[in-house]
Amino acid sequence: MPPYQLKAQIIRAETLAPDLYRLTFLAPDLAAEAKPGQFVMLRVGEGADPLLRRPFSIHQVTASGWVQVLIKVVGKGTRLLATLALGQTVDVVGPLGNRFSLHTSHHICLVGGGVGIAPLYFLARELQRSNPPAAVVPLLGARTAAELRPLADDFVALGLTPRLATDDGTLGHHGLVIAHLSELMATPAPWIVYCCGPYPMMRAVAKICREQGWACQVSLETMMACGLAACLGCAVPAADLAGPYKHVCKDGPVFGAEEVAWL
Amino acid sequence: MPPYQLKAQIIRAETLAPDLYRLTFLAPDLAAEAKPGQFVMLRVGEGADPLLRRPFSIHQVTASGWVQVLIKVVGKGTRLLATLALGQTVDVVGPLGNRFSLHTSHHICLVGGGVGIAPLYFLARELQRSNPPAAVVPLLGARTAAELRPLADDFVALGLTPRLATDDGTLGHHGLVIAHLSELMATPAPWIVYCCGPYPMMRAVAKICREQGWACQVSLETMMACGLAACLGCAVPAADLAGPYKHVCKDGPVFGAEEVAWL
Amino acid sequence: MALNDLDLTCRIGSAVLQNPVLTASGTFGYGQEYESFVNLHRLGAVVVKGISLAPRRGNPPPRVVETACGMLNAIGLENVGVERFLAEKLPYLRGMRATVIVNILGDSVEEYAALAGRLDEVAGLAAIEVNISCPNVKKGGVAFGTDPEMAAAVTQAVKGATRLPVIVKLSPNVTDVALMARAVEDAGADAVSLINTLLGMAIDSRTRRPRLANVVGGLSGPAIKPIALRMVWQVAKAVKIPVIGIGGIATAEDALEFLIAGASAIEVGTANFVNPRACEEILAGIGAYLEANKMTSLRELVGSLAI
Amino acid sequence: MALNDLDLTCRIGSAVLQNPVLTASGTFGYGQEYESFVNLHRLGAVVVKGISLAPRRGNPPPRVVETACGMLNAIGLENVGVERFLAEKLPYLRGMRATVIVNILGDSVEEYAALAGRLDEVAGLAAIEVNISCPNVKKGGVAFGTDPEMAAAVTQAVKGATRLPVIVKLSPNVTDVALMARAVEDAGADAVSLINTLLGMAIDSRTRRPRLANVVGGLSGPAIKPIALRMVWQVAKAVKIPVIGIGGIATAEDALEFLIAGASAIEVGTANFVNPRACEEILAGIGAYLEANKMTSLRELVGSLAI
Ligand SMILES: Cc1cc2nc3c(=O)[nH]c(=O)nc-3n(C[C@H](O)[C@H](O)[C@H](O)COP(=O)(O)OP(=O)(O)OC[C@H]3O[C@@H](n4cnc5c(N)ncnc54)[C@H](O)[C@@H]3O)c2cc1C
Ligand SMILES: Cc1cc2nc3c(=O)[nH]c(=O)nc-3n(C[C@H](O)[C@H](O)[C@H](O)COP(=O)(O)OP(=O)(O)OC[C@H]3O[C@@H](n4cnc5c(N)ncnc54)[C@H](O)[C@@H]3O)c2cc1C
Ligand SMILES: Cc1cc2nc3c(=O)[nH]c(=O)nc-3n(C[C@H](O)[C@H](O)[C@H](O)COP(=O)(O)O)c2cc1C
Ligand SMILES: Cc1cc2nc3c(=O)[nH]c(=O)nc-3n(C[C@H](O)[C@H](O)[C@H](O)COP(=O)(O)O)c2cc1C
Ligand code: FES
Ligand code: FES
Repeated sequence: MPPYQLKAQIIRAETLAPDLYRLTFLAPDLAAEAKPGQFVMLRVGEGADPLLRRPFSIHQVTASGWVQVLIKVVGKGTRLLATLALGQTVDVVGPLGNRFSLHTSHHICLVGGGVGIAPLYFLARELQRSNPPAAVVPLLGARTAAELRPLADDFVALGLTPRLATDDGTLGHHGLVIAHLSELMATPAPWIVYCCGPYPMMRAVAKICREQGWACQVSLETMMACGLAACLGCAVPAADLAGPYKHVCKDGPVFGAEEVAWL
Repeated sequence: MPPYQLKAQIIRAETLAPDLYRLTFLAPDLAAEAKPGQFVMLRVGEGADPLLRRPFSIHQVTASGWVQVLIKVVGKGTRLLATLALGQTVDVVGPLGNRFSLHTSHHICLVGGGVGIAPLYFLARELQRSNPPAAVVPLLGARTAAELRPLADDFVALGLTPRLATDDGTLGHHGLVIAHLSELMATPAPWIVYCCGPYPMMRAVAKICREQGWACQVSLETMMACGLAACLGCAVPAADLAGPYKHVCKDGPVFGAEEVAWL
Repeated sequence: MALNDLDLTCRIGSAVLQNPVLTASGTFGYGQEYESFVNLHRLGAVVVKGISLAPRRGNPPPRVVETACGMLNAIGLENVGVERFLAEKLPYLRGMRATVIVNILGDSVEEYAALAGRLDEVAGLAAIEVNISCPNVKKGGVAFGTDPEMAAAVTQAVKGATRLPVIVKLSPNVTDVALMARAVEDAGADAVSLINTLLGMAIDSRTRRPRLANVVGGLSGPAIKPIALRMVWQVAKAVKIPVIGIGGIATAEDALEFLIAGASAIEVGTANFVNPRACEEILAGIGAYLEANKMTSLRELVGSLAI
Repeated sequence: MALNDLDLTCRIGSAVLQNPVLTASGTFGYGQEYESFVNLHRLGAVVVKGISLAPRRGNPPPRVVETACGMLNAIGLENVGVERFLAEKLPYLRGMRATVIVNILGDSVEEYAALAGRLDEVAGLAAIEVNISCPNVKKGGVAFGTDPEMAAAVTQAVKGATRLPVIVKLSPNVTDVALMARAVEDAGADAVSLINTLLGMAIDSRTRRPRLANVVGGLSGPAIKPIALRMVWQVAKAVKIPVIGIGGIATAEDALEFLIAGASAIEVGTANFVNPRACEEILAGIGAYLEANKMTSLRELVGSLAI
């Protein structure tokens, strides 16, 4: 019964860009259950420092039982994970959390920033696999071309045409990926927007969608101690600020943009 | 000015036997100063767990600035050190502590048990290098042949003829290496005995030497937090039980057998 | 060689637990969260997340932050309240045949008593654990658990309101934990459990803001084990009632230290987050140790420290 | 771009330290032990190993044991005694132009006063740090540092015996550390430093014996940092005198947290064992932070926590 816990064999360990890594491990049961939007908790190192597992979106799974995550190095845990090599194992718990809910009848826009692109690729794969919707438009942003290109190429390989943006202008639009969103406004509604990336980006996307009357789903990040709905550490304020908190690991990580407070 | 602290490049990483490793790293200043009996403190891992450095006897140094230690895996720190590989670095502080004092005019016996052989090999090398004494007799013991043979071979390469013993009888005398000591009693005194190994072995050797009137130097082990004479954690009772404690990292690790209490 | 039958039972007041491995409140949800990893009915008991009379929303985020070999939490006692616990959470645990201990918390002596009274009406609970590390609202927010008289008052009130065995969970943020333990023992506690978290803090030097919205939080995990073990040892010497050891227990080795120091049972907390199978592994390890040391009963181990 | 001149000085009573990075007593020997690693005259001060009137041999071994992200020590205050310190250790520190703070300890109020009086006769000391985490032999061994009245009595006696600035080093093993701080402030302390070690314990489950011959010992290292930081924050709010932060500081990042929480200076302890250059690295890191944050004086940073 999911979630599963296992020491998974590392099948592939890739450096995509400085500080951006892709880790593939063998976890057939987990792969079979995983849905776009869900995440895994990876144990870091052997000792008690760092202590807690770290959450990572599932980037893709294969029928052969491979599971892939994208890892952006931001601290000591991600740095240690980046050193994992072929043949080593990684202790993984998952799949965890809810999933993006699919609306294949809509025109679909995927807005991803940085490693926030990770779960959107899984979603795009799923969308393209069964009866593909009329339009799937990925809008992908990152700091620089080196980080964005390898991720964007995977969307191209799915037959999609991502619109790109980089902070430094080395690939696509020079600036925020949100710029591309306004182009959609000229096209026929209804769009549904799936979004994952830095908080300010998601807040801006949520605002535009609200104004346009488009449905919007976001994948949130918080500090997590357990990922299992046990610690209640992953609270985020709900749209009803006086009501109970939402919990990212259980109620999320995917939320309707209107469910949560944008502070 | 010694002691030095540096991140030393690993030059060689050898597995001698299950749980017995030999690590060679580049530390020219340290190598130039090191004397037989001294030790180094190695940092273990990157995080704060394990926290403290671990002490290891200097096994040998070369004119080219290489320093070698023997590592017996007994816990999490030694297990981590055993995974170090060529091209990685190890954070080392040393050389630390005092040295065996040489008496080349005597007949010399080296009694080593297990990784306690480590500093005795350095001593044997030094003895053989300059004007060698009349007799240098290594008595070496270990649990089993697999552990003892690679260490004993190095003494043979120095032109010495070690007498061996193993707990399981797979090499040399079946039993304690001390058995060989009684053979010396038949030969002309004065012998001076340099001893390093498990505490019960050193106590037994100290007793025999006292009875025979032979000089005896032992290299002691204790828990150490600093190795720098700062924490005072490495106390051992002196022969004068009412007097101040001896400190292994500063007053030792080498002591005259008569200086310390054998409890 | 014939295997011995191990007697792992331990007694807490009138309750007999099948083994000494319990979950620590707030680190195991209401049990169901761990159903994929642990056979709930095999545990000594599931101690559920602290329950109050009314539901509580808890503190604003961020609520948790990692520290060296530990973590700080300022969940703020978020919980579903006693009625929803009984209606929505307890039936599942009963269905799984889990031994259930309910951890309770309140703002006032009266609230603790009311909770205990409510739980007394419920069938199938093994015991009540009273979290006294909560601020006493009537006494200006001083924690019940830092004042022997307030702790005794809570204990007495809870005992008066229920026939269930009462475990009082002690705070480590005190000068003399043995004094606190004796105070609640004298007030009628059937057992004490300790330690709750140590008050701690972390600051983000980049923003110069606290890392927890609540500024301070409770430190748990391996970092605190030495302090917890010392307190358990002190308390076990000071009281006659059973002591349940808590604090940084992650392996069977850790659990054994507490049992040897005098704990009759132990609770596993933060370790559940890191290794969701921790409780089962610890239970297996304790059995293996007894067997290897030719002991046939847990009682031979408890308090066996040789000084 | 022009580099700013940074004012890193901090004031402890009448003493002005050139920067806020001090060594914690008992973790840096008498200074000379670190001469290969640290330029002693560059430190804010060298706080030497605790000194008593007569030499002490300390506790039997084992005296130290590692714990998760920390260590326990039960050195038992081994030291050479004040006369040998003055004759054999202090001249070296003077020769190195190190700023010296002498940490003192005693069995009785009288012993503390006698030590302070003896040090008052000595030229060139910057301050006295009074370790009150010692048992009061006349009061049945209760630590001076856990009772506000006893702590105040020691402070008063020391102040009466010396013109040197007096830093009182607080014990964390108390319910209310702010209360202790106020008690010694009222008794005349020029500054407080905290925390000393937390009482802890470890057991070898194989032998079922304590890992320290003294059974209990003091916990130090990164594990205790969250507790230390919380206490420093509480004390800095409660007193007007300078606060020196201690506990688990291993990096500049750690030191900054304490300064932001309100510490005017910090002491580096266990980290010296792990990284003998820790003090120098921390000092460099504090300077870099001030520069990066366009601050020109340490005082802009101290207590800058935004809540
Ligand atoms: C549901 C979910 C999915 C995620 N998916 C991915 C992914 O696919 N790829 C990826 O690279 N990262 C992902 N993250 C973020 C990732 O978990 C953090 O970057 C990681 O935990 C940081 O660990 P660290 O030890 O390197 O950083 P630390 O040294 O612990 O901290 C470094 C910095 O990162 C922040 N941080 C630490 N933990 C988290 C966290 N859980 N969430 C947000 N910020 C944090 C800290 O506040 C600090 O500023 C996801 C997070 C969540 C909650
Ligand atoms: C001067 C000196 C020289 C040494 N030389 C060598 C050497 O050349 N090769 C070698 O393999 N080992 C040597 N040792 C022992 C080595 O330092 C310990 O085995 C090592 O520190 C254990 O670390 P660990 O993390 O693996 O063990 P831990 O997990 O910390 O402990 C495992 C077991 O080892 C014991 N132990 C831990 N530290 C020490 C220590 N410092 N001394 C004695 N027992 C300890 C513990 O009590 C425990 O029972 C030496 C020790 C000293 C003091
Ligand atoms: C996230 C979290 C929530 C907790 N909630 C409660 C609680 O509701 N009631 C309670 O008595 N203790 C609570 N605790 C304290 C634990 O039960 C336990 O006493 C403490 O964490 C020390 O044990 P550990 O180091 O094994 O985690 C909580 C601890 C954590 C980490
Ligand atoms: C081995 C050791 C010896 C110590 N000796 C003393 C002492 O003599 N006097 C004193 O006031 N504090 C002493 N301390 C406490 C430290 O000065 C410091 O307060 C404590 O270790 C916490 O800081 P840290 O976590 O940075 O080590 C000692 C600490 C250690 C680890
Ligand atoms: S991370 Fe623990 S409840 Fe969500
Ligand atoms: S190990 Fe610290 S004084 Fe010897």
